Amino acid sequence: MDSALIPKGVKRCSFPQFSIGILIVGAVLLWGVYAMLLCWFKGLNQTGMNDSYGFALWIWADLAVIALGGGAFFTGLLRYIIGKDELKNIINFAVVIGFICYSSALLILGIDVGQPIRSWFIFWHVNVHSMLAEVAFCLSIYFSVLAIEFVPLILEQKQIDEIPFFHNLAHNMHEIMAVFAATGAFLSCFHQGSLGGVAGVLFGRPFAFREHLLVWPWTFFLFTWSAAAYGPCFTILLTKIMEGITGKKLVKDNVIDLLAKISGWMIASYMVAKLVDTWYWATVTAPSKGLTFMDFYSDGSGLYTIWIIIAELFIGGIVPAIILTNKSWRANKALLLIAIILAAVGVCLNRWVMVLQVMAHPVLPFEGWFAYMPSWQEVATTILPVAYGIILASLAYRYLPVFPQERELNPVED
Amino acid sequence: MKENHSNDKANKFGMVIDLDKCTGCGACMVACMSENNVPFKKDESKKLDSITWMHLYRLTNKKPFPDTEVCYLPRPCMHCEGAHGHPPCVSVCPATATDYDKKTGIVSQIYTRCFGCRYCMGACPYHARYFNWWDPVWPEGMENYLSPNVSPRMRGVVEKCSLCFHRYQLAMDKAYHEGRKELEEHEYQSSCTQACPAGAITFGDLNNPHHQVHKMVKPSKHGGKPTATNAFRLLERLGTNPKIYYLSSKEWVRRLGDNYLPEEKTGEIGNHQPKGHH
Amino acid sequence: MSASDDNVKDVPSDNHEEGHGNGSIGFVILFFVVGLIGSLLTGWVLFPKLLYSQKEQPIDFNHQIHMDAVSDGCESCHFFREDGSFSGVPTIAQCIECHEEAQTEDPNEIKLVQEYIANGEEVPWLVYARQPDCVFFSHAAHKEMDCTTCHGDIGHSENLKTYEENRLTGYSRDIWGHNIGGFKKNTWDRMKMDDCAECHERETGSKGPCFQCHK
Amino acid sequence: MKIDRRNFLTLGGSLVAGGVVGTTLSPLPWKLMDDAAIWTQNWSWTPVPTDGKVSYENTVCTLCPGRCGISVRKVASRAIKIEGRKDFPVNKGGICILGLSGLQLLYGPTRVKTPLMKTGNGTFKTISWDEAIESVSAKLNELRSSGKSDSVAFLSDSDQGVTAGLIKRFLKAYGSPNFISEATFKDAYKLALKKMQGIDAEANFDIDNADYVLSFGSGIIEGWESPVRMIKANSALKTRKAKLCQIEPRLSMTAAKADKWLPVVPGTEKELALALIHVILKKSLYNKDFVARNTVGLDKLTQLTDSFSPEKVSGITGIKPEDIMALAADFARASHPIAICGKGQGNTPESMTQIMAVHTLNTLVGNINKKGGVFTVSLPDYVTWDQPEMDETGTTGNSKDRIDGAGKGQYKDTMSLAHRLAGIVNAQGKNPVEALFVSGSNPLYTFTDSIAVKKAFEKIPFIVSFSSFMDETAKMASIILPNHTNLERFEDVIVSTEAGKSAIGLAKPVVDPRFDTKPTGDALILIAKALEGSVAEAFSWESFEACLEETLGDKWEELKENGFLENADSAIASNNKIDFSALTDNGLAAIEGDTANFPLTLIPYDSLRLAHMNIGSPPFLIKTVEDTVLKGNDILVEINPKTAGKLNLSEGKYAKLKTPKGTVNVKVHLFEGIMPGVIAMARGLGHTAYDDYLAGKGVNFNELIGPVEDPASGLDISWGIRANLTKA
Repeated sequence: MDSALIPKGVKRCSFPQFSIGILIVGAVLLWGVYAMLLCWFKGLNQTGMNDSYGFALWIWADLAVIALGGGAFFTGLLRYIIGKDELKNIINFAVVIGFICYSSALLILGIDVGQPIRSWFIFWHVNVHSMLAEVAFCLSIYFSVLAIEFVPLILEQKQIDEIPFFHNLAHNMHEIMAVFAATGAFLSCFHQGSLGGVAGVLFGRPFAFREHLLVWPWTFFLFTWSAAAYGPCFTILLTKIMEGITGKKLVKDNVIDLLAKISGWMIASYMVAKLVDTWYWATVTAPSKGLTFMDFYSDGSGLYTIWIIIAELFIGGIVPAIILTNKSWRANKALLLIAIILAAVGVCLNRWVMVLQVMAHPVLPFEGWFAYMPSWQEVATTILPVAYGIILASLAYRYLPVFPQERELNPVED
Repeated sequence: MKENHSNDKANKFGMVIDLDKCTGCGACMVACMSENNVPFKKDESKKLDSITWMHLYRLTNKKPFPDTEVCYLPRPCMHCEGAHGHPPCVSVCPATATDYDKKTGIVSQIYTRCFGCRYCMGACPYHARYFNWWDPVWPEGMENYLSPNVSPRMRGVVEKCSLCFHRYQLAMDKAYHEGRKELEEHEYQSSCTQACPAGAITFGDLNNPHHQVHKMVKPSKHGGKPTATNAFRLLERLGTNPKIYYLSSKEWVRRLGDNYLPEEKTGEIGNHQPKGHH
Repeated sequence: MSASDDNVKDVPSDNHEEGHGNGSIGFVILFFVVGLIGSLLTGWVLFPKLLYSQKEQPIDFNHQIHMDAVSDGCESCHFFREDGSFSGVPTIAQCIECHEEAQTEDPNEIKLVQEYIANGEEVPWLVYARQPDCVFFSHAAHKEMDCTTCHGDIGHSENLKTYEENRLTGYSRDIWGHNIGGFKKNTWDRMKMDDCAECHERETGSKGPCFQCHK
Repeated sequence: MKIDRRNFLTLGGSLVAGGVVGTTLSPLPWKLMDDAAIWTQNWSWTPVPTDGKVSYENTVCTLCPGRCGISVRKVASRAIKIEGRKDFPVNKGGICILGLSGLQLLYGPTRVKTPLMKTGNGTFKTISWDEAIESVSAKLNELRSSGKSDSVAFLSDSDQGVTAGLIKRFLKAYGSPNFISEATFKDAYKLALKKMQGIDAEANFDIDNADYVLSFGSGIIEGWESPVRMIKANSALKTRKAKLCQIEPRLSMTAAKADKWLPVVPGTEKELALALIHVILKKSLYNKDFVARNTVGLDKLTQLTDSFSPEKVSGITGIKPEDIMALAADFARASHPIAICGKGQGNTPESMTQIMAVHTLNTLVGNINKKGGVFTVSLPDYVTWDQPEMDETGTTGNSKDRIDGAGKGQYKDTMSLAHRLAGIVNAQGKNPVEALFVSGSNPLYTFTDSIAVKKAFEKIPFIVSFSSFMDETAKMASIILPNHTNLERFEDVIVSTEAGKSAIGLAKPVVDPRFDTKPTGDALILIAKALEGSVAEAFSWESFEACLEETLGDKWEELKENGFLENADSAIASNNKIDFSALTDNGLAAIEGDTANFPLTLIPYDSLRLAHMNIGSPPFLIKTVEDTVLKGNDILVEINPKTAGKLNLSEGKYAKLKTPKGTVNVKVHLFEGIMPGVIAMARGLGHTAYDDYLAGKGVNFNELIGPVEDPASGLDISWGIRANLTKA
């Protein structure tokens, strides 16, 4: 039915089968849209947030998708600037994921503010000292960059590609993509960092606060580093999921291996920095505010106890770093899969801790830990981008030549 | 022309709250709500979505019966000075909806500028900032008592104690009208100070050695740490440099005013310089 | 556009050349200019007509006549109260002092007496200088200045001009200023926050803290 | 040129490009952006309060018996803020939370806006004042002509002042002895003074100047007596480094702020007082000179307290003997010691034994009518009208017995026994109350055993309420004749200030009446006039204001001007000797319920953040109520963690609270500051009337408790009840 739109030389599932899948995910999407409209029209009383939990699930989702979407800028950096040419076989997908992640982040931010119709004040009346302003600026500019990076891929769609103008446009854009990749990487360093800075500058919150280097707290650098380190793992993970769903091999092992290796070493180096940071924070910063390390992990509900830092640093950090830096281990499909899943969970957990645990930890000595339970509206609006991402990724995969090696790896028998 | 004004002596308005006298009666809370057009809802028992610029915390010494002790602690906005006028909440605001006034020491909040990102709330360690989760609605007739001196807020924005800045403005109006540029101590008093039946709140200029507040806590020149006995500030060691001081004769109360490592003595903490965005 | 469009089949190459050559460049410029002028006219002429609605004051008011009749200039009617607050637009109670009975045949005065004073109703004046509720302005702090600095020479006007209300914001056109481009020649041409800030910056060395002008 | 697709695109593009450039160079986008910024700040439903001339008007707050001077800030004609009046002798600038919220009552949605009449289907219909007065007087005429004038009763919150005077005068002229007022601990104290000293005097406690305060459960900083004055006095205690010892089973705020808190088994306070007397006498710590000159019956007292040794009383009260001895010594050795009682806010009477024991303590230390002690004063009385001329019906009616049994026999000195009303009406046989008038009181909420009260009110054929608000009682009325609110009317008050002084205060209207309401005094005058004959003749005043002016005479102008008149004609009541032998012991104070089925003791606690008398808490008050008191619509009951552990109850969980009077669902709040075996519940919640900001929240304590009469005074002295708390 839609065969005219499907890239040459690849096989796709039948249109009805595809439609049903999209419809199911579309229903989830609509549920999310409904929740979103509720939040917009009735206000944020629709959420489980409160005055002690001003930042919650949504901000976590924002930070998490941006960290996970970090694969786009880092793979771009490796491909176009460092010159790791093999990565051209995965860069398209990385860009698609990045696009989904960043557009989702912007959407969630649009729901998260109390006065959505005034959200543009962040640009109109900007306070340049605010980490959030830095985030907003870099995020929106980088999103435009991602959109530009996405354009050539769309232009390569079979029907569009037939129009010479677009064909050439795509070609020319590929030529100058290094410029965008460089811009993207530069912007990403700042917005990833400033997202880290969001928590790190809070000198009223000893759990979040970190010492500064120049104008930025340590978390600024840790966030950039971790996004670069963990982002590619997420790209690999989604590639693997894509391969699982389509039942096809889409990217050659050497490409995956290269990316996994780089990611592994990045995580390893990040872990060194993170452990030093944690050690300094636990032994110098926190005690200077009258708090011991264990004060931060004394949540009576059991959620924010020592396990969370073990899970984040050990299970979600050291373990994947060890697996991924070891050639034979990362060659093992199962171990690789475990490593990238743990890594994705690890970075999400880090973002969770830097948002929700910051809020949960009692600042006033006579308070208890704060509890938070998201409302269904928050959950739905957080799932909304996931559904949207699945649909967009599916459409992209079905109609665009996302994986250049697909044809070679899966020759179509006539 | 510039010199005329920039040489004006800066005030630093703040409060000293005597916790020995505070009875927890709640008059300060309502004096504030009534003065500042603070809305109310049908259910205000969810305290984390209940707007109380002035909030009363109930502290206990956690000892079992009959050695239990209880003490209320009124908590307005601390109007932190941080280091050089950088409170925790101001620099984080992405839309410049809040600022620190070096002339009076007051941290503002502009409701019509705020777009409700709530970053400032996360930044404030005192929970002094409140979000309008709901549209404020006054039952029919009650909008009659709203004061024109404070603009009513709308849903989705952050609000907080302004130290009744409009009272400062009105007092200044009177002073200007009478050809003065300075205020007497009694001319500018916050609504809670005025209402407190126990006389537990003292309000004034911490920069002025003749004002009661200065005499009561004897703030140190740098960083404002109180030097008077029994005086303390909430979370002194975070470096927020707040302008609300407390007095308590009870050691357990003063100790609850800050975080301490087990071996540290109450009130004896290093000379931490105020923190802030540089 | 690139020169490599040669595989576009249905466009003859000569036509193609022409399209980018001498013949159509004129059209391109023409269309550009039409678009340019059209949008400039829209923005500068049509837009303000659409943006503002015209409203007439409930009764006309002659400042000049009153100015001649009073001894204390503007402050005769727009005075400071004892507490330093500013009375602003006079209330009917002030009007009654002189206009309990109509003193002239003027239809506006007769309307004032019959419709408002007789019924004890306030005149619903449309205030040209009305600012949003979030704005705090202290007349006392500015009492050294001339009224005209911000309000212009309204004190010698003989009629109240038509009140132009911004359909989007509900405030008078005088706030943004009559010039739709926002250009001002006189200090009283605009009353936006930037105009306050400009003067504050000049006079005090800083725009001032938020609370100086907001409540 | 041929227009094909390509040209079309090119030319269209040019046009758009020109448009974009032109638009950018025009003010349109920039101006629109600016306007949009303003537009997003305009929320049409966010009120914009109007500005105007600011003025301050002084009056007296009459929302509670405290009577503070207030200053109402107005903008043009709107009242926007209530502040304490600095020069008023009671509060000197301070103000309490309820007074501050007064505008929510004035402008709130619970006002009764016009006279209302109950229709057949139970709803109210709006009627005019003429119709209302006509209906009421018709009913009164009917009862009067059928010789049942004494079946009319009038319930009032107070028996002081001109309005109460008019009510009493009305009943007298009409022919009914049934003026019933609500009693507080001060009325009980008054009775005790009568019994001990034979004087008609009011007790005035000079906490303001005492250096040792021994409080038997009085919530000095929680609304006892005059809330603001007492809080100020408490602050003064701190400044003077005077001592406060609080005796009560629960760590109230007063206890928390006291220098010493002695938790006592509830209901055994008087035993403790007797033990203190015992020690003082045994150790000869009393002021011998004073006692010799001013008292009689010391031997009887010694005899009575002989058996109350610290050791024995320790077993009853749970306070160590050495603590009792130390307490007695501290109290007796202080230079200005004062003992006080009246639990919580003191709105309920105490037993005669308790009060006399407290007064005896004050007498023994010689601190009567002295700085820092108890002053016995006769309050200024300016309501000195001639007795009304009575016709035959009036004379007959007045000669009948009161329905509540007060004023004769053993209760001859007791003014009213309001709590008996429900019992009398509900009793078998003929209902003696044909018509009930309720002014300033909300018995359906404030009387103990409120379920029985409701039943009784359903049986009363004709109820007239004068309430300004649609409270529980007004809802049950046949006719409502709404009073102005406190900020719209004149009202004379008598206030006690420090060192035994009194003042007359005048509350006056600070805003024009918002609705078609009338002061109760005016309504009474209109009703009297409509009744004609001798009743009408007794009410010759044109209006309440005229009556007030005439009654206050030469004080009127100054009161109108200043709002108060200090050093009014109060005086130390006569020098009769204090007779210790009046003090007798009736044994342990009984409360309802057996310990087997009800192992716990339920007591109420008062807080300034919850109004629990005739005024329902306005929204601001409810907003300040902690979530350990009220959560959603659930009330929390305080219990010691030890007791809770035994009962398998945990924090915030539902439980079933059962007393002999009723069963309710509550939540549990663990509190270390309450004695094991005792549970406590806040008073002031559980309203069924008023608005959504108050109605339906929590439980009314009065539903769970019934009246307990003090054999010596007949007054309802119930302070608690046995209870059972089980997991829900």
